[in-house]
Amino acid sequence: MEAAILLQQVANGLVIGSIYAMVALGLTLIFGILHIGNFAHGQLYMLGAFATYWLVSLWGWNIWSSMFVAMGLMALLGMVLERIAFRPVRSAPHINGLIVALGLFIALENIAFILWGGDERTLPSPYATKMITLLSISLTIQRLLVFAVSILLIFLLYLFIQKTKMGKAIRAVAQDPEVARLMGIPIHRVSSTVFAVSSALAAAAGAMVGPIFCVFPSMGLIPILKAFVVIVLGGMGSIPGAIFGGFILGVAESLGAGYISSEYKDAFAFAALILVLMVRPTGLFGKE
Amino acid sequence: MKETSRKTSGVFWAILALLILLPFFLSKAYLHLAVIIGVHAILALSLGMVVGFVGQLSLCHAGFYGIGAYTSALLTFSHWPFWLALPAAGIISGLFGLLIGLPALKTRGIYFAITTLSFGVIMNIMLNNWVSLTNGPDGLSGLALPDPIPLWAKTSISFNTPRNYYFLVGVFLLFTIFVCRRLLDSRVGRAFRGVRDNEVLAECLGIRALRYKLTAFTIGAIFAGLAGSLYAHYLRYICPRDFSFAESFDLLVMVVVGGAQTILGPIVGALFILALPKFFGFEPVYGRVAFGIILVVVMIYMPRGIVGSFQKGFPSPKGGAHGPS
Amino acid sequence: MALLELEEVSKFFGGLAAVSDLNFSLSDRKEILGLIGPNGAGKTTVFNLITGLLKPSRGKIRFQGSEIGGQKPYRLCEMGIGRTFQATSLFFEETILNNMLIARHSRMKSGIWGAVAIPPSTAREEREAVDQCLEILGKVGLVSKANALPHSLTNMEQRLLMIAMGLATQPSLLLLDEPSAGMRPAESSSLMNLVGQIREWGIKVILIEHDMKVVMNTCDRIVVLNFGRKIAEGTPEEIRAHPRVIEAYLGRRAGAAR
Amino acid sequence: MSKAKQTCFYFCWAFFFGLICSPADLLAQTSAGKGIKFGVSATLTGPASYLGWHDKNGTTLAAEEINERGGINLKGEKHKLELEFFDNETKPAKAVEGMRMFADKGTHVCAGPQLTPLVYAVMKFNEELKVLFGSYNTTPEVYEQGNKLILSATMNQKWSIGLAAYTAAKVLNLKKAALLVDTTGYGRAVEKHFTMNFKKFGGEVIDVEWYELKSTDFYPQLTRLKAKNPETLMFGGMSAEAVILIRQSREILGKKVLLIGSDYFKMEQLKKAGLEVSENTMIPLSGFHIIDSPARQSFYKKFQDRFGAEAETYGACAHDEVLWISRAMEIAGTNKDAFKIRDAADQAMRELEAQGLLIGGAHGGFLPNGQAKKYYIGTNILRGGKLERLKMITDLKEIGLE
Repeated sequence: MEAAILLQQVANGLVIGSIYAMVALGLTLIFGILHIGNFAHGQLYMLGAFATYWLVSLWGWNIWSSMFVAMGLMALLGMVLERIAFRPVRSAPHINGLIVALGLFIALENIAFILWGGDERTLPSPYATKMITLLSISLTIQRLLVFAVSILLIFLLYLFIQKTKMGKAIRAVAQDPEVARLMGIPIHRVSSTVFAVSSALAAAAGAMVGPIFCVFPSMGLIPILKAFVVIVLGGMGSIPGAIFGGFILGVAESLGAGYISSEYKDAFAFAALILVLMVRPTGLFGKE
Repeated sequence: MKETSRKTSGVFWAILALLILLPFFLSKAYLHLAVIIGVHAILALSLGMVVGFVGQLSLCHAGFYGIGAYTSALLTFSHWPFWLALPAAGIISGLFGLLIGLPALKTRGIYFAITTLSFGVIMNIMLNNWVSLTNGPDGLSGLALPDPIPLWAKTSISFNTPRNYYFLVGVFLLFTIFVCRRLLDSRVGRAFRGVRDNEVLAECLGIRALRYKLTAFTIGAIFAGLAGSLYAHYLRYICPRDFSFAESFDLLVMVVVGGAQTILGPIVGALFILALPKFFGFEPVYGRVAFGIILVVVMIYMPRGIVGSFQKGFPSPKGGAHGPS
Repeated sequence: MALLELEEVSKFFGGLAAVSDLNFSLSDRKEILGLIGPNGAGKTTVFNLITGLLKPSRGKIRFQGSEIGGQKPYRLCEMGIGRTFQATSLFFEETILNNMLIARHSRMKSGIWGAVAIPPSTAREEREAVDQCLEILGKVGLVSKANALPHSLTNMEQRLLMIAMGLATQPSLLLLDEPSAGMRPAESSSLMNLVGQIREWGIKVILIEHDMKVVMNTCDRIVVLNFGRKIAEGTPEEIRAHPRVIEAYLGRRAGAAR
Repeated sequence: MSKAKQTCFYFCWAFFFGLICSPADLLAQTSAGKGIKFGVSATLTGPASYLGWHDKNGTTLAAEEINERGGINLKGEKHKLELEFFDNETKPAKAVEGMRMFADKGTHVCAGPQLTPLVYAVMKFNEELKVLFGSYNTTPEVYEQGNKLILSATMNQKWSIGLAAYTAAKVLNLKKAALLVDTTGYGRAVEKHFTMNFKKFGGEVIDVEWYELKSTDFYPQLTRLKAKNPETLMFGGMSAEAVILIRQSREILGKKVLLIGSDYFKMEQLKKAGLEVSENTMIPLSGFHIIDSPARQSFYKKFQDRFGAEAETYGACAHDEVLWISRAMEIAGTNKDAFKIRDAADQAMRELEAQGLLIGGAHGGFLPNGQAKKYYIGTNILRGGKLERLKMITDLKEIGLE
C-alpha cells in the first residue's frame, strides 16, 4: 500500500513537473538571449489555452489540430511582443525588461478578462476522463499525454538547438552577444525566433492542461512563478537545468504535500530553491 | 553633491509647503488616499535603498512591511504603547532583513531576485497559516490608534482623524527622505553607488561589497517595518493579503517607474501608481489594461524612470540595475 | 625585507595553466618593475592573483612578509595594494571628485551614524578627504575637471583618473595594467613621466606594458612572461640582449601587426 | 542638475494639480440632483475580480428592477435609484477609501464590500461615517463584532455547513469524513464548522488537507486522502475550483465516496464537471436555487441575456442587498440616516419576502446581529443525473443547532 501511494505521488509529480518544464524551457531560452525575466510568458500559456478552447468549442476542431494552430498563433504573438516591447529595452538595465514584462502580464490578463469574463471553462477532450492503471499508478490518459507531449516537445527543441543552424546561432548569442554580432549573427532574428519557439511551447503547455485544469484569465500566474523557481533552480539559461529543475520541483512538491503537509505545499518549492541556492549560488546546472 | 543639495532645497521647501496645505482642502476619502500614498512613499523609498542605492533587485519587501505591521499590532495587543511598538516593529523587521539578507546576498542578479521572492512568499504563507499567532487569513482586527501626544495642560495631539494621521505619516516620510539624503551624500552612500555601478572595481578600491549590500538591505527592512506599523495603526486592521508578493511587485514598479536612483523618484512613483486608478474610476478593468501599457511605455521612453529621465548628462546605464553582469 | 614575493605561484583554469611556477620579488628599493610578454602570456592573471581577484592554485604570495594568497581584494587594498585595469573602469555615473572619494573609502572611518548625524569628526574627515583627492587630481592634472563626468574626459584623462584613483587608496604598491593603452606616443611618454614621479613618492610600481620602447625607458627591472612562465628577468639592457626574449617576444612582435 | 530638479518639481506640481482637478469628486460635496445615490463597493479588479463582476451585474439588474417600478418612494415623491460603483481592488485600505468616498458624497447606503478582510476593515469606520452596508459574506464571526450598520443578505456557514454535516451523518449515516479546503478564511471556517458539527452528529473527521487559492492540481492531497479511505469528502473552496475538484476526486477516490460541495457549488458546476462524474455529489443550496420563484427566473434570464453568463449566488445576493436596503429607505423615509434605515430593515425584509422578490439566501426578518432569522436552505444529492432533496430547513433548531 505504502509503495503504491509513493509511486502514485511520484507519478503526480512527474506530470506536473513536465508542465513546469515546458513553461520554464521557454523562459530560460528568453533569459539566455535577452536577460529578461519574462513574466508575460505566463499569459502566453493562458492565451494558448484559450485559443485551443475556442477552436475546439466554437469550430469543433479536434484537440490536436487546435493545439498546433494555437501554438502558431502564440508564436506570432510572441514575436510581436518581442518586436514592440522587449527589443527597445534590450540595452537598458535588466530590471526595465522585468517591469515591461510585468506591464504586459497585467495588460494581457485584463484584456482576457474583458473579452471572456472571469469564469472557469473546461476544455473538452476525449482523453479527459478515461483512466488507465499500470503497476498501481492510476492516471487519466490526458495526464499521460501531457507527460508524453512535453517529453516529445523537449526532445524536438533539443534537436532544434543542437542540430540546426539557427540553434547554433541561439547558443552563440547566449554565450556572448557581442562576439556573436561580430561573427555576423543576426541578433534580432535570433531573439524573435527564440520568442516564437518559447511562446509556442507555452501555448502547448496551456493547451495540454486545459482539459485537466480549467481555462481562465488568471491561470498564468502560478505556472510562471513556479517556472521562475525552476529556471533559477536549474541555473539561468541552462536548458537541461530547466528540464530537470521542472521535474525535480514537481516531484518535490507532490511528495512534500503527500508526506509532510499540504497546508505548506507551496512553501516547499520556494524553501527547496533557497536551500539549493545556498549551496550552489548559480543553480544546479548554472555556470559560475 | 553638497552644493546641488543646497540648490534643490528651494524646490524641496516649495513641495513641502504644498503638502502641508493639501489636507486642508482635501475631502476625507482623498485624505485617506494621501495617507496610504504617504505610507507607500516610505515603503518605496526604503525599497529604493536596495534597488536604487546598491542595485539589488529585492522582491520580498512586502514581507518586511508585513512583519512590521504584525509586530506592532501584536505588541500593542499586549499593551505596549504605540510609540514603543513603532520602533520595535522597525527593529524586528530589521533583524529579519539581516537574517534573510545574509544568505540571500550571496547570490547575484536574477538569482537574488528569485531568492528574495521565495522568502517573500514563505513569509506570506507563514502570516496566512500560522493561525495561532496571526489569526490567519482573517487578519488582526481592532488595533489601537497611536496614543495622543500630550502638549501642555489638557491639550494634546491625537491621531483619530485622517488629517492628523496624514501629518504623522508626513513627518516619517520627511525623516526617511532626510536619512536617504544624508546616506547618499556620505562615505557609506558612495560605497553603495560604487558597489552598484562596478562591484569588482569597488572591491579593488577597498569597499566591502557584501557588507554594504547587507547594510542597505537591512536599513530598507527597518523603514519598511516602520511603514508597516504606521499602516497597521491607521487602518486598525491588517491581513496577510496586504503583504503578498504582489505588493512587493507593486512597490518595485513604484521605485523603477519613479526613478530608482533618485530620492524623489520612488515618492513620485508611489503617487503615480496609487493615484492612477482615480483616473480610470469609470472602468477599472480597462484601467488595469492601460496601467500595464503605461508601464511598458514609461520603461521604453524613460529608461531611468520619470524623475531619472529629467536628470541630463548621464549616459544610458548599461549592464543592468543589479551590478555588472 | 622584500615588499612583495611570488614563490612557485601557479594558476590553472580547468586543465591549462595560465601561470606556472612564477617566482619574482619586489625589494624595498624605489623601483618600477616591468611585466611584459606577448598577448595571453598571463600578465593580467598575475595582477589578479596579487590583488585577490583570483586565488592561486599553488604557491605563495607574500606582501610585507605576510601570506596573502586568496585574500579578499578589499583586504589587500587596505593593506596597501592599489591597481588599475586594462579596460577603462570608472564609476561613470559619478563626478570625477566622487570617483576619487569612492577610491578614498578604505582610508576613511565614518559609518551610518556619521552619515546621518554628521558629527564634527565626520565633517572634518570629509573635508580632509576632499582636499587630499583634489591634491592628487592636481598632481595628475585633472583638478580643473573635478566636477565633470567621466564620459566627458578624453581617453588619456580617463586613464589618468584611473591612476589617480589607485593613488587615492594610499598604496605602497601600485599595479598598472597597460596604462598607456590606446594613447598617442606623446601622451604615453608624459604618462610615463607621471609613473616616474610616483616612484619618487616612494610607491613601488609594477607595470604591464606592450610598447617595448616605453618599457625599456621607464622600468628599472623587467620580468618577461611567456605562456605563463618566466623566461627572463633583469635590467632593460639584459632583457634587450636576452636570446629567449628576442626569440619568444620580440620575434613575435615583429610578426604581429602593430 | 538643479535645472533638472526644477523640471522634476514642476512635474510633481503638475501631478498634484492634476490629481486635485481631474476627478470631479475630489472636494467634499453632497449629492446633488433628485436621483438617490446607492453605493456599490465591489472587487472589480484584483484577485477576486470574478466576484466583483457578478456584484456589478447583479446590482445593476436590481437598480433597473426598482426604477422600472418608478424608483424609490421617499415621503410620497419618487426618486430614481442611481448606483455608483467603487472598485476596491480587493484591498482593505481601498475598501475603507470607498466608504469614505460614499460618506463624502452623502451616500449613506451601499452594497459590499463582500470579502471577509475587506468587511473587517470597513467595520472600523462605517459606524462613525454613518454608512449602512449589506454583505453576503458567510463568515459568522463577521456579524458577531456588534457592528450596527451591517446587513447579511445570505445564510452563513453555521447554516449551510451545519446542515451538510447533519445530512451526511444523520440522513446518510456516514461516519468517516475528510476535508479538502483552501487556506483562505472561508476554507478555514468551513473546516471549523464541519468538524465541530460532524462530531456532534456522531461522525469523525479522519483527515484535513489544504490547498492554496488558485491551485489547479489536487492529486497529491487526494492521493494522501485515499490512503485513509474516507466515506465522504467535504470541499471548502470558491466555485472556481469546483469542477476540477469534483473531477480529480473521482479520478483518485472513485465513485463510491460521497462528495460534499461547499455552499458555492451549484448544479451548473456539476453539469460542467459532467453528470456521470458528479453522480453521488451533495450540495447545500440556499434560497436562490431552492425556491424557483418567478423573480428568480426573470433575474436568471435577464442576467443570461445581458451578460452572457450564468448568474452566480454572488450576483443574486448583491441584487437582494440593493432591493432590501432600498425598501428599508422607503419605510424609514430617508436616504441619509443610516440608523433609521437599519431599524426599518426588519420590516423591509418581511415585505419583500411576502412579495417573493428576494432571490438570494436570506429571508424572514433579521436578528440584532444583522442576520436573517429564517433561511430556506436544503441539501441535495445528484442521483441519476437529477438533484434529489435530502433535507430542507428554515431554522437551525430543526436539526438541533443554535
